[in-house]
Amino acid sequence: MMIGTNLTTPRHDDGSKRGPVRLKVHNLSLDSHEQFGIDLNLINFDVRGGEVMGIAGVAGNGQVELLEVLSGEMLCDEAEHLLLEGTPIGKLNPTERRELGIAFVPEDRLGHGSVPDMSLTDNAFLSSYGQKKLISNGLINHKKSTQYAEEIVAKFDVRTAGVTHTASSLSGGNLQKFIVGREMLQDPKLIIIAHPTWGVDAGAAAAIHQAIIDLAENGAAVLVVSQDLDELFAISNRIAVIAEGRLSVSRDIKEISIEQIGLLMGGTEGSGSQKEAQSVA
Amino acid sequence: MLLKIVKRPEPSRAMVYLTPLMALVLTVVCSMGVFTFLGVDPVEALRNFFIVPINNAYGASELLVKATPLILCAIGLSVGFRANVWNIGAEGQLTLGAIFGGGLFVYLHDVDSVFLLPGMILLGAIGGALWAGIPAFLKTRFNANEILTSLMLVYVATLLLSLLIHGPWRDPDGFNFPESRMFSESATMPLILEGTRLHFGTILAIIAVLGTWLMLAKTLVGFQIKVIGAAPKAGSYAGFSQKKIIWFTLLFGGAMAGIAGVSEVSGPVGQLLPSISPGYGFTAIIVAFLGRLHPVGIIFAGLLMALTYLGGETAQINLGLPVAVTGVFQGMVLFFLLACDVLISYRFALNRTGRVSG
Amino acid sequence: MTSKTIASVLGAVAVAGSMLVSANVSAQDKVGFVYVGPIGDHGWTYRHDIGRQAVEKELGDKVKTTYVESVKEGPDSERVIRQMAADGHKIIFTTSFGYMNPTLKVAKQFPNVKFEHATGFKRSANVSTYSGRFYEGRYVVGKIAGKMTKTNVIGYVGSFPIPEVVRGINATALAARSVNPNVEIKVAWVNTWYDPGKEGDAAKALIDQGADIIMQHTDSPAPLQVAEARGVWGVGQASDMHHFAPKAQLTAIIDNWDRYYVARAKAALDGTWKSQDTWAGLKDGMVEMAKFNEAIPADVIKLAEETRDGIINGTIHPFAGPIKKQDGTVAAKEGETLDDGTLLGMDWYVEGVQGKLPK
Amino acid sequence: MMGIEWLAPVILTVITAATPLVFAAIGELVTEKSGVLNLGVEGMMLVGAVSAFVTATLTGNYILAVAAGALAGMFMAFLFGILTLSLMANQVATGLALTLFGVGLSALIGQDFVGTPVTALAKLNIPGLTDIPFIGPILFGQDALVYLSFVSVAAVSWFLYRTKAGLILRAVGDSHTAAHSIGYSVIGIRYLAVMFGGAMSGVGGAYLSLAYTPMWAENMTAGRGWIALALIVFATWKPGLVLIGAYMFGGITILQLHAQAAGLDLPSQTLSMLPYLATVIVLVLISKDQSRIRKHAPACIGKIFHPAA
Repeated sequence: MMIGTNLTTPRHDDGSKRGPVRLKVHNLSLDSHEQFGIDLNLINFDVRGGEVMGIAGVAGNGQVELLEVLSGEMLCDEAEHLLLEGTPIGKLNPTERRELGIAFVPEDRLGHGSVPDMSLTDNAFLSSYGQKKLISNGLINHKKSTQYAEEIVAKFDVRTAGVTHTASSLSGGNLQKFIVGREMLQDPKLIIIAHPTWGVDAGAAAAIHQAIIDLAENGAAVLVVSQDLDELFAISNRIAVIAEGRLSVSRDIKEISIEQIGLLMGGTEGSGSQKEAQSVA
Repeated sequence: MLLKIVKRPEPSRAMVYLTPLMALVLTVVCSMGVFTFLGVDPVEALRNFFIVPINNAYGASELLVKATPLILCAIGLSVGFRANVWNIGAEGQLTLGAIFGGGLFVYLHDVDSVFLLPGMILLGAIGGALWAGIPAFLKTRFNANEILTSLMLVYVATLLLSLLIHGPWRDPDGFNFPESRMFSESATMPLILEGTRLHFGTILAIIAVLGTWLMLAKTLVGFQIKVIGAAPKAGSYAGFSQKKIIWFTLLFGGAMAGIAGVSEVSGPVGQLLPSISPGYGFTAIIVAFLGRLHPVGIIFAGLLMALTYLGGETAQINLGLPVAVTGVFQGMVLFFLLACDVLISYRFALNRTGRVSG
Repeated sequence: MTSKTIASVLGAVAVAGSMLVSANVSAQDKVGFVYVGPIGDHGWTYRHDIGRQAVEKELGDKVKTTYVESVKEGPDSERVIRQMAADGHKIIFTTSFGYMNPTLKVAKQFPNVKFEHATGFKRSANVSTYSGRFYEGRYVVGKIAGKMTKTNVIGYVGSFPIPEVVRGINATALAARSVNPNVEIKVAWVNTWYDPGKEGDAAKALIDQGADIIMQHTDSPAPLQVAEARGVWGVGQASDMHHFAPKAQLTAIIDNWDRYYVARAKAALDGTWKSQDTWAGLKDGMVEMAKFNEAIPADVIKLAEETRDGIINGTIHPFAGPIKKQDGTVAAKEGETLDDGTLLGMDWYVEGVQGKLPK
Repeated sequence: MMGIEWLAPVILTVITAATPLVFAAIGELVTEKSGVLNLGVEGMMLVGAVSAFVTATLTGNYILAVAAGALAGMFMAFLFGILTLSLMANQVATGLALTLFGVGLSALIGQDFVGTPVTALAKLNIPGLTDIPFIGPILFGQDALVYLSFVSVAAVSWFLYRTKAGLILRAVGDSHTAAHSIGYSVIGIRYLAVMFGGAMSGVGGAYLSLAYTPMWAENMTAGRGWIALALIVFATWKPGLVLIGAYMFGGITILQLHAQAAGLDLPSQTLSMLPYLATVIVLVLISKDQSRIRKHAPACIGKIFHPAA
C-alpha cells in the first residue's frame, strides 16, 4: 500500500469480504470522572475484519470517553464489556491491548497522539516499540526507531526536514499523516481512528482514506470516529451515531442517507434503540 | 517595548552552550558595580570567588567533595522533575540515608568487614527510598500533594536524627555529647587521592550521573519519564502508568539522596551528627534546574554551586566579606544564569511595527 | 576516619596556599576565627566576634584577624579550618562543639599552627580546648530566682538536651531550691539554638504554665522580650540584653572571651603557646554577671553577690553535695563535690526539675 | 488548673504564631491562583522584616514601617517577575535563588541594626471590652496587624470569588492561553499577583520583626516562609482554609510546648514533629476528595506563558 500524491477516490467493496467479529462492545456503561464529561450508557456494537465501521456524532457526545475506554486509557468496570475475538479485554491497559494487535489514533494530535517537544523518532517509538520490537537488550534501539520513523515519513509522505525534528515543528496535516502512518504500519488487527483527516489538506486526506480502505481490504477491522459525515460515507461500510453517551444501532451505508444520520446526530432517533442494538449484537 | 521575545521553532543548540558564558560576562560586569559599592576591589573579589578556591590540586579536590552530595541529590531530583513529580524533600531523604547507613555502623561498630561499607551504602539508599516512598504512597493512594508531604518529612527526618543522636546512638565515650562514635576504617569511604578528602562518594556520584543518563536516553522507563513529564496525555495514550512513574521517580530520587547521606557521613563527616547537611537537598533543587535537568548539565551546575560556597568562604577569609555578601552574590549569579537561559528557546526581535516576525 | 598524611603533599599545599595570599597580605600574623552562626545572631557567635575585635584592638597592627561565619558543623568546617591553616594563620579559634573532630584532623596535618577549640574535650599537642563555666552564672541566677519567684515555678527554655544545657538547668535548680525548697523548674525544649519566634513561644507557654521567671539556653533575646511583655522576670543569655528588657532582666550571664582570646593570640605570636584545657568561670572573668536589676530587693542582691564572690574565691561550688537526682538516688553525698568529668557528661536532672530528660 | 482559663493565653500565643504565616500564605495564594509558583517567600519575608525594622527604628512610625516591609517584599517579587514572567526563567529555581538572595540582602541591610530593640507594635485596648474575661483579650486586645490578617483573608476571598477582577485572575491561572485569547494581559495580571504576594510576605516579615519578636536578627524567619508555602497546598488553594491551617499549625506548635512544660513524658523531638505530621495527615484527609482539589488548584501553576506561543 504505497501512498502517492495523486488523488484517487477510494474504492468501495460490497461488504462480501467481511470476516468474523473482531471487536465486540457489549452493554458498555461508564461514569465519567471529569467535571464536564459524558457518561456512556449501554453501548453495543461490533466491528468485523475487513470492514470499516463509522461512528458519527456531534463533538462532546461521549466520543472522547468511548475512545478512551477502547484504547484502555480508561478501564471498564467489567472486562467482558469489551471482547477482542471473544477474549475480554476491558481490564487491559493500552500496552496490553496493543500487544493483542490493536492500534489507536487519538483525536488530539499534539499532546495526546504525540509529544510535541520530542523528535519524530521518539514519537515513532512512543506507541510502536512493542509491535515493532524497538527495544533490544533492555535498551532503546535508536537505529531501528529512526528507521521506522523514516519509513513512516516516506510511506505517508510526511513533509519534514528530518526525523530528528520535533513533532511540534510539523504542520497539523503532516503530523496527522505521521500518526496515522505510525499506527497503520504496525499491521494491526483492529485500528481505531478518531478524525482521520481533521485539518489535513485534500490530497493528504484522500491518501489517508485510501490507506484506511486498503487496511480493511487486507483484513483488518477499522473503527472510525468522526464528525465529518462526507468522510464517513466515503470510507465506511456501516455507520452508527453517538448522542448523549448512547449509540444508535448501526446501518449499512447503502440503507441510510446523510439526512437520516443528521437526524440521529440531533438525538431524535438515537434514544430507545438499545433493544434493537442488542438484537443486532 | 522595542524588543520582543519570540519563540524559536526549536531550541537553539548554540545557545545551550553560549548562555552560561553570557551569564558569566553579565555577572562580572554587574558584580564590579556591587563590589565597588561595598568597598571591595571587584577584581580581587571575583578572583577570590572563582579562582583562588580551585587554583591548586587540593582546592580542586575540595570542590569535588562539596559538589558530590549536591550532584547526587540533584540527579535524583531531576528524574522526578522530568516527570513533573515535585519532590522537594531530598534533604529529608538524605537524612534518612544517613540514619539507615550510619545506623548499620552504630549497631555493627565492632565488625571489621569489607561488606560493612557496601551494606551501609545499600541501606542508605533503602532509607532514602523509604522516606521518599511515603510521599509516593500518599500521592498515588490519596492524591496528597508531594510538594507538601515531602517538605514536611524533611522536618520530621531532622528531628528523628536528633532524637537518635541525643539518645540511643550517642557515643558511649563521648561525655553524652550528641554525636555517634567515629566511623571505623571499614565503615569509611575510601579516599581516592591521598592527602585530600576526595572519597569514593564522588565516584558514586559519577556512576549515578552516567547511570541516569543511560536510563533517560536508552531505557523504556527513562522514555516513559520524559513522555509523562512532557505530555501526560500522550503518556497515558502510550500506556505508560503515571502511578508507576510517580513511585519510580520518588524512590529513585530518594535512593540517590540517601546515598548522598551515607556518602557524607561515611566520607568527610566520619560520624553521625545532629545535623549532617547544610541544606544540600534544597540547594540541589537549584542545581537540578540550573543543569536544565540534564545529567551533564547537573555536573556543571553542581560544580558551580559548590564553587560559590567555597568562594564565599575564601572571600570571607581574605577580604573580610561577610556571609551576607556571599548570599547576595550567589543570588545574582543564579539570576543571570536563569535569565540567560531564555535565549535557548526564545530570541529577541526588534518590534518596530508591532508585528511579530518569525 | 584515618588520615595518612603525606607531608610533602601537605607542605606543597601549605606553600601554595601561602603564595596565594602573599599578594594581598603584608607581614602581619593572622588570627582566624570560625563561627557557627552569623555574627548578627546577638548571642553565641556575636560574643565570640566581640572577642575577635578585642584581639584586633589589643594587638593592633601586629595581627590581622579573619573570620568565616555561618560555617556548618561537618565537612564545611573542616575545609574552612584547613583553608585558614594553609593560608598561614598562626592560631585558629574554632568556636562550636561540632568543630571538635575537624579541628583535630586539620591540626594533625598542620603541626605548626595552633588551634583553640571551644567547648570540646579532645586535645592534642597543638589543640587546646576552652570553655566557660556558665553553670556558675546559672547558680548565681538560681539564688535570685529562688528568692524572687512568687509562683515557685521557674521556666527554662532549652535548646538541645546536651550536658552543657542540662548542667545549667541543674545548677539553677540546686541554687533556687537551696533558698526556696518549693521551687520547681519546668523545661521546654525547642530543638533549635536559634529561632526567635519559637523561643518566644516556649517562654509564653512556660509563663502560661505558671512560671514567673524565664531562663533560657538559646541564642536570641526573644524569651527575655516575652518576659518583659508579660511582666515576669527573665535572664539575659550570652550578652547583657537589658536594652531588650529593661524591666524584666534580673541580670545576664555574659560570655566574655576577650581576655582569653587576647592572651592566647599573644602566646601564639611570641611562641609561648602550649596546649591546655581551660574551663574558666567567674573567677577568670570568662563568665560575668551583668548589673543586677535595681528592682531586686537589697538582701537578694546581697545574696547574689555573696554567691558570686563565694564562687570566685572558691568557698562555694555549685555542685557540692548533697545532690539528689530526679529519681531520688544520690548523686553526691554531703561533703562531696561532683568532679569535672561528671559535670561534662551530665545527662540527668536533679530533684526539682520536672519532666524527663530525653535519652 | 484545668479550667477554661488556661485556654485564653494559649489562644493568644497561637494568634501571634499564626499571623505571619497567614500574611505570607494568603499573598502567595493569590500569586499561585494566577498560575505562578514563587518559592522565594522566605527571602521576601526576611527582606520585608528587615526593611520594616529599620524603618521603625529610624522613624518610629509603625505605619511607615509596615509599608516599607510591604514595599520591600514587592521589590523582591518584582525581581522574580522580571525573571520568570518577562524572561520566562524556571519558576522553581528562580524562587529558590530569590530566597538565597533575600537571606543575604536582609543580613546586609540589617548589619547595623542587630541588637537594637524596638517597642512592640501596640495592642488594641478598649476599656471595658478588652477587660472582658477570656474573650476580651482575644477579640479586642490584638495589634492592628492581627486584625489586618483577618481582613486580608476575607478580602482575598471576596476578591477571588466575588469580583470580576478575581474571576479574571483565576482564569489566567487556570488557562493562560484561553485568557490571553479573550484579550487579557496574562503577563500584566501575573505581575500584579506576584507583587501582591511579595507585599503580603513583606507584611508577614514586618509582623515578625515588629510584633512577634520585636527585633532584627539574621534569618529570623527560621523557615516560616516554607511553612507558609506548605499551608497553601494544605488549604487546597482556598483562602479560608489558609487561615484554619495557619492556626492549626500554630496551635499544635504551641500545645506541644505546653505539653513539655507540663512535664509530658515524651521526647521533645517527638513532640516537635507533631505540627508537621498533623499537617500531612490533615492533607491526606482533605485530598481524598479529588474533585474538590481540582476545582480550586490553578491548572497553570508553574507553567511558563509566552503570549506569542
